[in-house]
Amino acid sequence: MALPLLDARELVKHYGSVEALRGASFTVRAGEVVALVGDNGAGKSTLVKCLSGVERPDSGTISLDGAPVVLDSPVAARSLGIETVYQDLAVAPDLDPAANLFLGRELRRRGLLGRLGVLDKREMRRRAVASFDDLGVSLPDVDVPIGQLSGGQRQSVAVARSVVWASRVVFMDEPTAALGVVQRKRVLDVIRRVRDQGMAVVLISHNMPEVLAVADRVEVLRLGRRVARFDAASTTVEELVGAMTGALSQGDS
Amino acid sequence: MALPLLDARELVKHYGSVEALRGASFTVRAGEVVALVGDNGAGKSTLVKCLSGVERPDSGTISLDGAPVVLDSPVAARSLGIETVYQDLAVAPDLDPAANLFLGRELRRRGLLGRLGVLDKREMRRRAVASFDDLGVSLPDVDVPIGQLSGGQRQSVAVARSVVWASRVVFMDEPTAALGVVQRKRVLDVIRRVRDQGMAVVLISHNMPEVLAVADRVEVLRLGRRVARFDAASTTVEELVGAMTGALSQGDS
Amino acid sequence: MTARAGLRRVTGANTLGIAVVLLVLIAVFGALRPDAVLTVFTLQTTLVETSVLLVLAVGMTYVIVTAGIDLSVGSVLVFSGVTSAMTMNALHDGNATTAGWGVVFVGLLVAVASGAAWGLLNGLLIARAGLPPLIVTLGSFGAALGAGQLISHGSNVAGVPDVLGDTLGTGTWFGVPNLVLVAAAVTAVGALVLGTTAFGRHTYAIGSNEEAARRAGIPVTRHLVTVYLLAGVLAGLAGFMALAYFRVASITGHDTDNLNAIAAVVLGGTSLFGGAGSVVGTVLGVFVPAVLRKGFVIVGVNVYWQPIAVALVLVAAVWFDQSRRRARDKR
Amino acid sequence: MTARAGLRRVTGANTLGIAVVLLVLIAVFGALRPDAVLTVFTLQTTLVETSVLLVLAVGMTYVIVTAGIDLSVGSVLVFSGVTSAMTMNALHDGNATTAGWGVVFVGLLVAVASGAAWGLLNGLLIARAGLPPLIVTLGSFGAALGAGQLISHGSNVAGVPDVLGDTLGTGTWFGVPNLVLVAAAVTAVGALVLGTTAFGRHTYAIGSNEEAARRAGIPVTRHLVTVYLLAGVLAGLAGFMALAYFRVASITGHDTDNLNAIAAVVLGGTSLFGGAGSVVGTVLGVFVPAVLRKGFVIVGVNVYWQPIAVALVLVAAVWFDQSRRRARDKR
Amino acid sequence: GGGGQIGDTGGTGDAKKMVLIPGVAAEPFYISMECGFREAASAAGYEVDVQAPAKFDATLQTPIVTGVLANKPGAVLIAPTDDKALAGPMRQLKDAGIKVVEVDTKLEDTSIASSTISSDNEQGGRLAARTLAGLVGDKPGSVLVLNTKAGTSTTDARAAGFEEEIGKHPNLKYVGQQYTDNEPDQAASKVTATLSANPDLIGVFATNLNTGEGAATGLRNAGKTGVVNLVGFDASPKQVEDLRAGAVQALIAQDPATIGRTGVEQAVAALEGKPVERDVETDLVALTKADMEANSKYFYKQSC
Ligand SMILES: Nc1ncnc2c1ncn2[C@@H]1O[C@H](COP(=O)(O)OP(=O)(O)OP(=O)(O)O)[C@@H](O)[C@H]1O
Ligand SMILES: Nc1ncnc2c1ncn2[C@@H]1O[C@H](COP(=O)(O)OP(=O)(O)OP(=O)(O)O)[C@@H](O)[C@H]1O
Ligand SMILES: [Mg+2]
Ligand SMILES: [Mg+2]
Repeated sequence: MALPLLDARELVKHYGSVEALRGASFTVRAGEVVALVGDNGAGKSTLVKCLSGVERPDSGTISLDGAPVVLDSPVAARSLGIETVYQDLAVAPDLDPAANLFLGRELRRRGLLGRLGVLDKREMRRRAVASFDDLGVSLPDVDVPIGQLSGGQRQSVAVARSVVWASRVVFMDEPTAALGVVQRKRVLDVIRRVRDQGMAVVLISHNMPEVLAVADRVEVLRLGRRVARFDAASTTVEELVGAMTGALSQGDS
Repeated sequence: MALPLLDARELVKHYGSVEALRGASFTVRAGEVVALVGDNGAGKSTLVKCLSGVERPDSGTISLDGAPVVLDSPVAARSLGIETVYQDLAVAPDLDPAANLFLGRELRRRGLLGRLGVLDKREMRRRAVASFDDLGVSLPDVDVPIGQLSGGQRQSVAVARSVVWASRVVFMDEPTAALGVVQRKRVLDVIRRVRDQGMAVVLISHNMPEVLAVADRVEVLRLGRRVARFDAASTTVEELVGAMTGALSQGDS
Repeated sequence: MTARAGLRRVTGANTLGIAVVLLVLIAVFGALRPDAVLTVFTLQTTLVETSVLLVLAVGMTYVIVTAGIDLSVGSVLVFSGVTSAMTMNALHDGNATTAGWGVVFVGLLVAVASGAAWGLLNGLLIARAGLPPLIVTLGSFGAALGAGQLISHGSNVAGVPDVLGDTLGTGTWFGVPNLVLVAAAVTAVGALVLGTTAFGRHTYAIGSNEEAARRAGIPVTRHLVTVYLLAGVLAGLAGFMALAYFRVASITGHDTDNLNAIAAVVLGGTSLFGGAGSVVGTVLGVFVPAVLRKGFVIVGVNVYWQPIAVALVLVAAVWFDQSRRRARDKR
Repeated sequence: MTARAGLRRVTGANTLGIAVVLLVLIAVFGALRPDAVLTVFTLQTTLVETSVLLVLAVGMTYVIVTAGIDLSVGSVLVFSGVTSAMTMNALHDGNATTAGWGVVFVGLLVAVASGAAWGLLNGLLIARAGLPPLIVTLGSFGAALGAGQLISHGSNVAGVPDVLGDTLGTGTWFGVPNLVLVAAAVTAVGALVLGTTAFGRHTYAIGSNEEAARRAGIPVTRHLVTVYLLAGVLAGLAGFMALAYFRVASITGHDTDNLNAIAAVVLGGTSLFGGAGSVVGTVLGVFVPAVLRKGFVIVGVNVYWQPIAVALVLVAAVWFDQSRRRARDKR
Repeated sequence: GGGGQIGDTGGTGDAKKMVLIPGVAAEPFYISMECGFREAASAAGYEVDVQAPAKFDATLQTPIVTGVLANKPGAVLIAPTDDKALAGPMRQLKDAGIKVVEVDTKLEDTSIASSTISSDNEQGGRLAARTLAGLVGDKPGSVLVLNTKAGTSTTDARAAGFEEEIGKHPNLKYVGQQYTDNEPDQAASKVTATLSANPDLIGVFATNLNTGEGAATGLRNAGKTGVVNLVGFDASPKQVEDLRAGAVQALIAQDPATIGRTGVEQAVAALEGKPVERDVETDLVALTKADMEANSKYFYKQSC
């Protein structure tokens, strides 16, 4: 089996008196899709935030390619090739889809103007439209602020952003929750494609059939701790639900 | 067949130059669950907003019990017994779950204090905890602002609110999108229970198996227009997807 | 509900940090000049001199909790004082100095009604017409002052009844100045209404998410009108209090009341983005700068250093408050 | 991208409504007193007299687009003017009236550096320490003014070089006052940077959703520091411009510059909640009140009516602008 | 009952201390007064302190008065910012046994202060009008007054005196006063606007320092320096320089240092139980370029 690409051990995270993570571990290898499942409030999103530099865990270690790393900001995580679709999307509602797609990585004009920081809006717009087509998203007007889009359209923009920029690991926190049937299928296709390019994909979803269809492995989080790991090919929805609800237990795995 | 409880005809709604609804019709009867399905951006949420008084359609008629009504504000819709779970949840992030559950319908103390508007926080809190238990939601701390809850926890609060107060029609715009397996099942149970009490339930969802499991009828919206109607018992996922994507057409139905 | 959570309900956001700052300030000044600082007289005058601002700031707290702002309070105060004083004079042959309680009562009504009128105007323009609160209240800031000058022909209005000045203005009750009693009553009612009633709950909800409040059936437009009306009424009352205290309706000198009130509210932990905050915090936010200014005068700090020192302490106080909160969240 | 959409990109929010208001105002005043209003002299003086405020308001636009606020600009202007004037005097034996370009250049550097220092301080306290912008800049509002008074011993500083006053202060270039040229250049650069560059894009993103911007890898802290620094630098430049214009560094008389600048920005369609707005809008927002005040004096409106009339027109202008937008959205 | 009045409590203080409370911080007029005060009070063996409000404003000055009272100095010299609003706090000073001397401005209630040293602002306005008329000669033209904020007692008195006197000169058309919020840029703008509307403008009376600076700027900008006669009030160093340079044609100067010194003399007399002069009027002079050097003792000081 390949070495872990990203390996988190015993992460603990408190919010005031709430313990969101109580020693959670998590592993993902290059070229695999790992599903992270768990009940509402199990700590999945918190774990993702810790692994993408948004939150700093109170204790625990994170290593990338076997070497410990400190992910103290989203920039740090991004520079290590980690991209994330956040559950709350984290988009700028007043900006249009193309601006959101290129947020923080804007394309600049060539030559002097570019060096002065002038944006190449036309090119960004062109590429954005291509990305959206790829995901089967049809936008009524690409110049509209993203806050005025439908829930699914907005989610598509966030998904498009992560896959455009990913280079090693992509975290997707419920990326398909608001998507239509067609768009959902496209996103799953994209996930497979990204995996086949050798990247690691971490998928969070409450849709168990979807999880089993696309994931290679499944890790289960319960009350802030990893309680089970499964091979997707040899497990069932019942087993997963059992692990999530605590009916079935592998101990602290 | 029973008379329509709520009947919308030929609703048109523009947002600037975007035509979200282009003559959409929609019907629901008392004691039935109608699923409203459609692609992302089909206009489902816009239709719900028009039927719950949040947006005013540019043209078209809405009738309740056969008599035309004007739903010019959420208050008007609520006073007619219409409750809604909005896709964007519409909660006050700085208030705690109990406060959100009772928002706009706060319980007051008895006697003089109550007449002075003093809230009965203890009682609201007690009842809120009971509602959440009912939906299988476990909150780490019920005094925390709702903005700090996990996505699924927050959605549960919004769902709880609608079913507590509904008296005639409940609109649920993707109420299960962020819910865990268990909570999702509970919500579907609640939907059936509400239906059995004689209320009409309108469910929006992109999860076709779920739709077929709980709905009595399905209406399909495409590009702002109703394009098909199905009996849930005698239709398949393929038919629904066909209607949503335009592959299969019943004309303007 | 633990006792601590219950306390937090009334005080709203945690305001302990600023309370600590206030106590430290009093301790420091007290240590430097115990003879002059820790006296009944200094306590009395400090309280009296903050009474008017406190009443304004209570109204401002409501406005800011709804994510609004009211720049007009100082001018409305001036306008109300002028109309009130002129009415009292008119009722008593042009000079009300020797007038009785009946005239004073009419004066109070006129002051409050004047404040209410401006508040209502602000509220309607903001809530009904949907105009930005900053522009609307900046407009009434200018207009109310202009109107006050217009009717007073640009000069201060004297002739305040002695019975008013001697009782409300400088009178005490068991050693507590009457003005302070009025301000304390307003504050207590303001704190209770915001913290324990449906009205207060709706105020927070509107500031937290106006659209959600509207969809929840809260009459947002009416509520906002009421909140600005309240701010106006309190500004009118403050105008009357200032009248009693100074025994003259000044038309100058209230152009920074708005900023002072806003600063007190924000210093007290209320966010300008609405949805959170408390009247108790505002009280502390009023007293910190007042104690500072007073203390510096008593201790004899150079006048040019005073604004610098006030600024330093204000920023340090907020800093301390914030890091205390962060530390608590980490726990 | 249609031409109209392209135009909208640069002008940001739609500002046509306020532009119409401005034209109507000019037309009305022009019709009432064509001989006095529609003259080169009136145009020139109006432009000159708004130059300083315009420079402040350009910086304020950036700050408000990030959902911040800067109350300190007027005091920073004073402080920069004082340090600049005192430095120039010191370099030229205590009175720089006859000093040359070298001294003037040093004065410019000192003014800009002084503004930058306050801006940097604001930025660090707001972005790094995470304190509320209102409190921080209210603090520097007091502190900068106090510091200015401290180093000037509380009086205005004279001795401004004649070469500065005669060129930048009152000189013209093909009939266009030099001060106006400077303000126009600042405005043009400000509008282009905000509308077309990555820096501008990041400014909008931070105001729209600061957390999203942070997660997108935008260096939010550094960017905010830069924005407040920019506002400070422009306030410093404005202080130098005021020095050239008035030929004295005034201590008093700038306490409402902050509100004037904020009002211009909001009047120009920028939301106090950030994420949207434009420099072009701000320009219109600066001119509407300026034209009003000027026009009322020329037309001879009663002095007490002037503030009332200004307030009325401002509110009406925003009302008109809003209803136009709503009508467009309905279409 | 529990009724009473604020300050019904006693305490001890420091009789060898004297405090000056000017109307506003950072104005050469009051700074010059402060210089006279410090010099005279120190010479008389008193400890001195100066506490000024940030603005000419009763609500800001009142806490200072009560704060000073907490220290119980022997005497307080004060320029009350309102002739009624300060009566209460100043009465408390008196009731606490502190000798109160009014400088520059005074209360309506004459029973509180031991002595009042001032120059008559209305007289200053009349002097400004006469000076302006003298500068203009018999040329016809319009005349403007730039005032600060409505309700500011000192500048309102100057404007009133000016208006009364200027009516006696039929060749001069008084076009009224404009308020400037005490901001130089508004003063400049109002002058140029008035020039647009009244091209025959021939004289401007600026009632204080800021309006004068703004007016000079506006006139310079319009190229009308010296064509329009500008009469300012007060003689701060910058104003004197402007007079010398021709940006201003005349200044009405008070004598703040003498006010400060005389205030100390009267306070000392009151403290020592010697006879006190109840009202002392100090000089007002009109300075023009021609006679300014002869009157240089009236120039205000920037710092002591
Ligand atoms: N900012 C915060 N402040 C306080 N508590 C928080 C915060 N964020 C999360 N929590 C708490 O931490 C716990 C874990 O939350 P998290 O969002 O990680 O759950 P999740 O597994 O993603 O759930 P879901 O499936 O509903 O998205 C929850 O109980 C939540 O209330
Ligand atoms: N406030 C708004 N301003 C402008 N356009 C809007 C607004 N709300 C919705 N739209 C547009 O109207 C169309 C329909 O949106 P709606 O939210 O009704 O879709 P939906 O069917 O609910 O989609 P989803 O399944 O993604 O939630 C979309 O193209 C959307 O961009
Ligand atoms: Mg989650
Ligand atoms: Mg939707």
